[in-house]
Amino acid sequence: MIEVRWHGRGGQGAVTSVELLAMAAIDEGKYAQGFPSFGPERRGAPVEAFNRVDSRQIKLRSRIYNPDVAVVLDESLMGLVNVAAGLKPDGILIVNTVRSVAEVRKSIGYKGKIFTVDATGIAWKELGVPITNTTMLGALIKATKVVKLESLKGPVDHRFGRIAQKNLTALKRAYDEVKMN
Amino acid sequence: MTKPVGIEVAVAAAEAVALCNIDVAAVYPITPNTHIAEHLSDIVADGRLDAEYITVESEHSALSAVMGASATGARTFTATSSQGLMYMHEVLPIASAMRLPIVMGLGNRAVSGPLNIWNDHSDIMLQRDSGWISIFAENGQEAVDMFIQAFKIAEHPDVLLPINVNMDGFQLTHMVEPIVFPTQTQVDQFLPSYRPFATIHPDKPLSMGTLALPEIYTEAVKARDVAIVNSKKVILRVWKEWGKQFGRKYEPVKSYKTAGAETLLLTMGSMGETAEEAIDALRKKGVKVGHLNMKLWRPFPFEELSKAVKGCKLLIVTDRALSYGGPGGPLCSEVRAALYDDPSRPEIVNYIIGLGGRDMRVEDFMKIIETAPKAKKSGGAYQLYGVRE
Amino acid sequence: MATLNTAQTYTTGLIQNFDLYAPKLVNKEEYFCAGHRACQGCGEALAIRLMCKALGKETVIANATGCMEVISSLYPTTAWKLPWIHVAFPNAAAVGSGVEAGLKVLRRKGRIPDRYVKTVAIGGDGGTVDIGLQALSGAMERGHDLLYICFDNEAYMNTGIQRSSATPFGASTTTAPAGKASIGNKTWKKNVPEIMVAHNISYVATACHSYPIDFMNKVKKARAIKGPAYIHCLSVCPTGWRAESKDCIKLGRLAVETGIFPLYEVENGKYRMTVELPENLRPVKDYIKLQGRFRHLGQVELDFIQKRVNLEFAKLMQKVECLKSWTELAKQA
Amino acid sequence: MKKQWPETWKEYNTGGIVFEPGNARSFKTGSWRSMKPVWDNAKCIKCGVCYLFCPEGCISEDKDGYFIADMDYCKGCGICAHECWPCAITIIEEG
Repeated sequence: MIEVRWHGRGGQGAVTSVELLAMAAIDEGKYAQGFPSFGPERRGAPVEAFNRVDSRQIKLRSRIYNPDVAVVLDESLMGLVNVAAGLKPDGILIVNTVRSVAEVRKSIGYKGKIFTVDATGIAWKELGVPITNTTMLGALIKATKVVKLESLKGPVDHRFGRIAQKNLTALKRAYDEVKMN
Repeated sequence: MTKPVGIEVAVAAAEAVALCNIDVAAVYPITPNTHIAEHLSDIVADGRLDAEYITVESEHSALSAVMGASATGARTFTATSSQGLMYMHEVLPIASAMRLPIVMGLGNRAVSGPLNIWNDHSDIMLQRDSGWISIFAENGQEAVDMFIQAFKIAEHPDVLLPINVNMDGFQLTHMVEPIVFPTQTQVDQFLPSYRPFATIHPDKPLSMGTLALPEIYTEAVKARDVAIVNSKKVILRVWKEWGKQFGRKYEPVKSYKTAGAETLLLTMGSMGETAEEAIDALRKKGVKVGHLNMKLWRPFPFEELSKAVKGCKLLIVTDRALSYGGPGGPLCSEVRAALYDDPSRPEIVNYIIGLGGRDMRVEDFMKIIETAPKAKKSGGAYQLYGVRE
Repeated sequence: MATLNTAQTYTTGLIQNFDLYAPKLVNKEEYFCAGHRACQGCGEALAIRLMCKALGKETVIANATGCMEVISSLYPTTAWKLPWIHVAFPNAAAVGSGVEAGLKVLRRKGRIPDRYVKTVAIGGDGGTVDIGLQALSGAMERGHDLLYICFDNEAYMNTGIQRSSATPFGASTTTAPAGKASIGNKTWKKNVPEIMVAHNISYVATACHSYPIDFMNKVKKARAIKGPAYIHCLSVCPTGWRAESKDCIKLGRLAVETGIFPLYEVENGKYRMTVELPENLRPVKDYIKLQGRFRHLGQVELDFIQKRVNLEFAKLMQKVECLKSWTELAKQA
Repeated sequence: MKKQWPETWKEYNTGGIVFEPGNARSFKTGSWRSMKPVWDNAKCIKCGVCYLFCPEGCISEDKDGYFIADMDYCKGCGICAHECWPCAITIIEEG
């Protein structure tokens, strides 16, 4: 089972990310959960959202304390919350940033794998807005192989309708451009 | 059978209600049931369901409006949580007294104060004695199935009672998970169209909601009690039929790894599956422990519970609500009362868990099972698990 | 032995509005039957009876808890010949909303006969202007095809004459009693018809059973509106007002003639007096002296009431004279 | 004599519904009366004001157009007598 924790700010669409990932995994015949942090956070506030993906039925309904993967939609959160808290030592941290992996590692001190991608840049270019939730899904898929890239097409179409293609383009670019160390 | 789709449970619940082709819905927004209200209104707005959706100004009016609609012979639905259910309270027992087969979705949530929007069962427990049939979903699939079953149960001529389908707020309502939807044809086959026994219409004028003097009130109470007690037969029949048609089994008390179990853990609602992970872990260690999950709360499944606990020595009852100054959690109180006359009854301990969204991990259930034998067993003892002293 | 031979010495020219032989023309069918257990001389029961005649057979009634519900529906009997539903005290308007929605959708889906049935919600003053105000506001705002009629007897009579927000200034009630330190109820009656006008509904009227033809005409007019409508019917309660049963009709008439409860209707924002009153209103004293609930009032309070009644009446007349109907306004705008 | 109450809970109608509209007529409120109205048809102008104002709805027109009260229900409130223009109705003590 893979457990993912998403870090974003209220309004950045972290909840949409977990929905899309869960839907894609379920479409592949896997078992998955996607859920928000059940809080009263409003636009701008740091929020979390979660995924569990497994090949067998998931019976856990408790929170996720030790994720395998942490995804940071908004780099400015890194000074505010410990995005690596509880992250498994051999886990994966994926950050939306223009900084290099080495710089990120230095600032956060996390020993596991770190991936970086300029998701904001991609989102500005492809979507015209700095909303990085779908873009970061591309980076996550590349980093984890939790679902196939093409499995996102159905959920993204369903969710975004006429702007689905733009989102898929951004997602694919992040998939291609994500850097690892 | 269609393949599972990833969908938020509250949204799936609204889809299930729409599959039942309801005529009138009245829902007032409240966290965490709001997504049912939103999605149902979407379905009506998109023209996928021909229904009147009344955007009422309060939960009191929500239930009142569906009662009025139900009296005309319409198939009706409402949904709420916590304070909303409390606000409806006045009307709840009237709906059952008037024998209106309304289906209500409950996204269970703690009750103020202090204000808390997260999950426990305080809201429904405070409405326990309203004369409604009450069933609890353990996961999203059960929630979807139960909504469809609910209409069939409530509208059965031998029942004619309102019913609430309980699903844990957030833990279920806000969870995207795999759900298998029956097709419209399957639902239409399973659920006959509603044939009301009496309707409010000038063609046959009648008076509904009459006053009962002391000379008749007791008889009115008895009639309703008999109706809800007898509803169990219909519930069991409907569940059996569901199992046959859809392959998913429903029982008033679900047993998990109970064979040879000396200790049983009883839960209600969505924590059951997490608890089962604890059971699996302990069974691997050789601990003789099993799990029971109550799906039918009203009418209380006396026989099924009695049968399910047969042979066990220790019964750990977990409650998601507390009766202040009383004998503990309402579930445990009733379990104790139900088993009191059974000479071979197990020892019973009561843990109040998961209040107001307090998380319960597999380790927590393991800890409860491991420490329960040392816990005080008699005299209405209970403890609030995890409380900081 | 003869008592109480009562010529109509108190009426003025106003009574000419009452068509002498009109009673002969009203619907003879009784939909609210004898055998109900209202007090002797109950104005509210009379008003209900008249309402039913005006509404006719194709009607469903949703009734709030209160005197009329209690006296009419003791199981296993009912005084109602119209289909009738009672649920609780604060929610007649909400129940009515649901009945209306149910009838509408079932007719659309062909599950009930394809003809129009009117939904009418009724309640007393407590069930309307106090505990039921929220449900009423919601139902009117949502635009249901619902007629709401408030039968206002100016206190919680069912529970024993407690003060409501419809209780008039100076009335002694069991929760706002007159005493050495109190003149009784200290607030002016809440103007709920005006609150209903503010909901932008196309028909609002005040009425009183003492003007039965006027009342029934208003009910018929409101019934014909395919949308929300509101009628506020002053209903004399001889028991609660500490008056004689026989004076029931007379008291209603005096409430109107003194300007305390003027009869008017508001159609699409246009105010119209349906019972014209002379410029010099009858002194309020004529009305007040007949009722035990005002017995304790002195000249100071009477003067205060007279002044306030004059003011309220002037406010109303200003609306009658100045306000144009919305249709007219729309043409100008 | 018709039973006033159902004997057992089984006879209590589902939901407490009363299926016979207007069956409150079985309850005779005439016993509440201590005074009763008497019509003097010589004075009656057949206007029907008494009929219209009766809270019980127990006054009806006879075949000659005069009005009579059904004494099974008349509670003796006196409204009819008080409102009768030509003073054709008198209220007298019962008995």
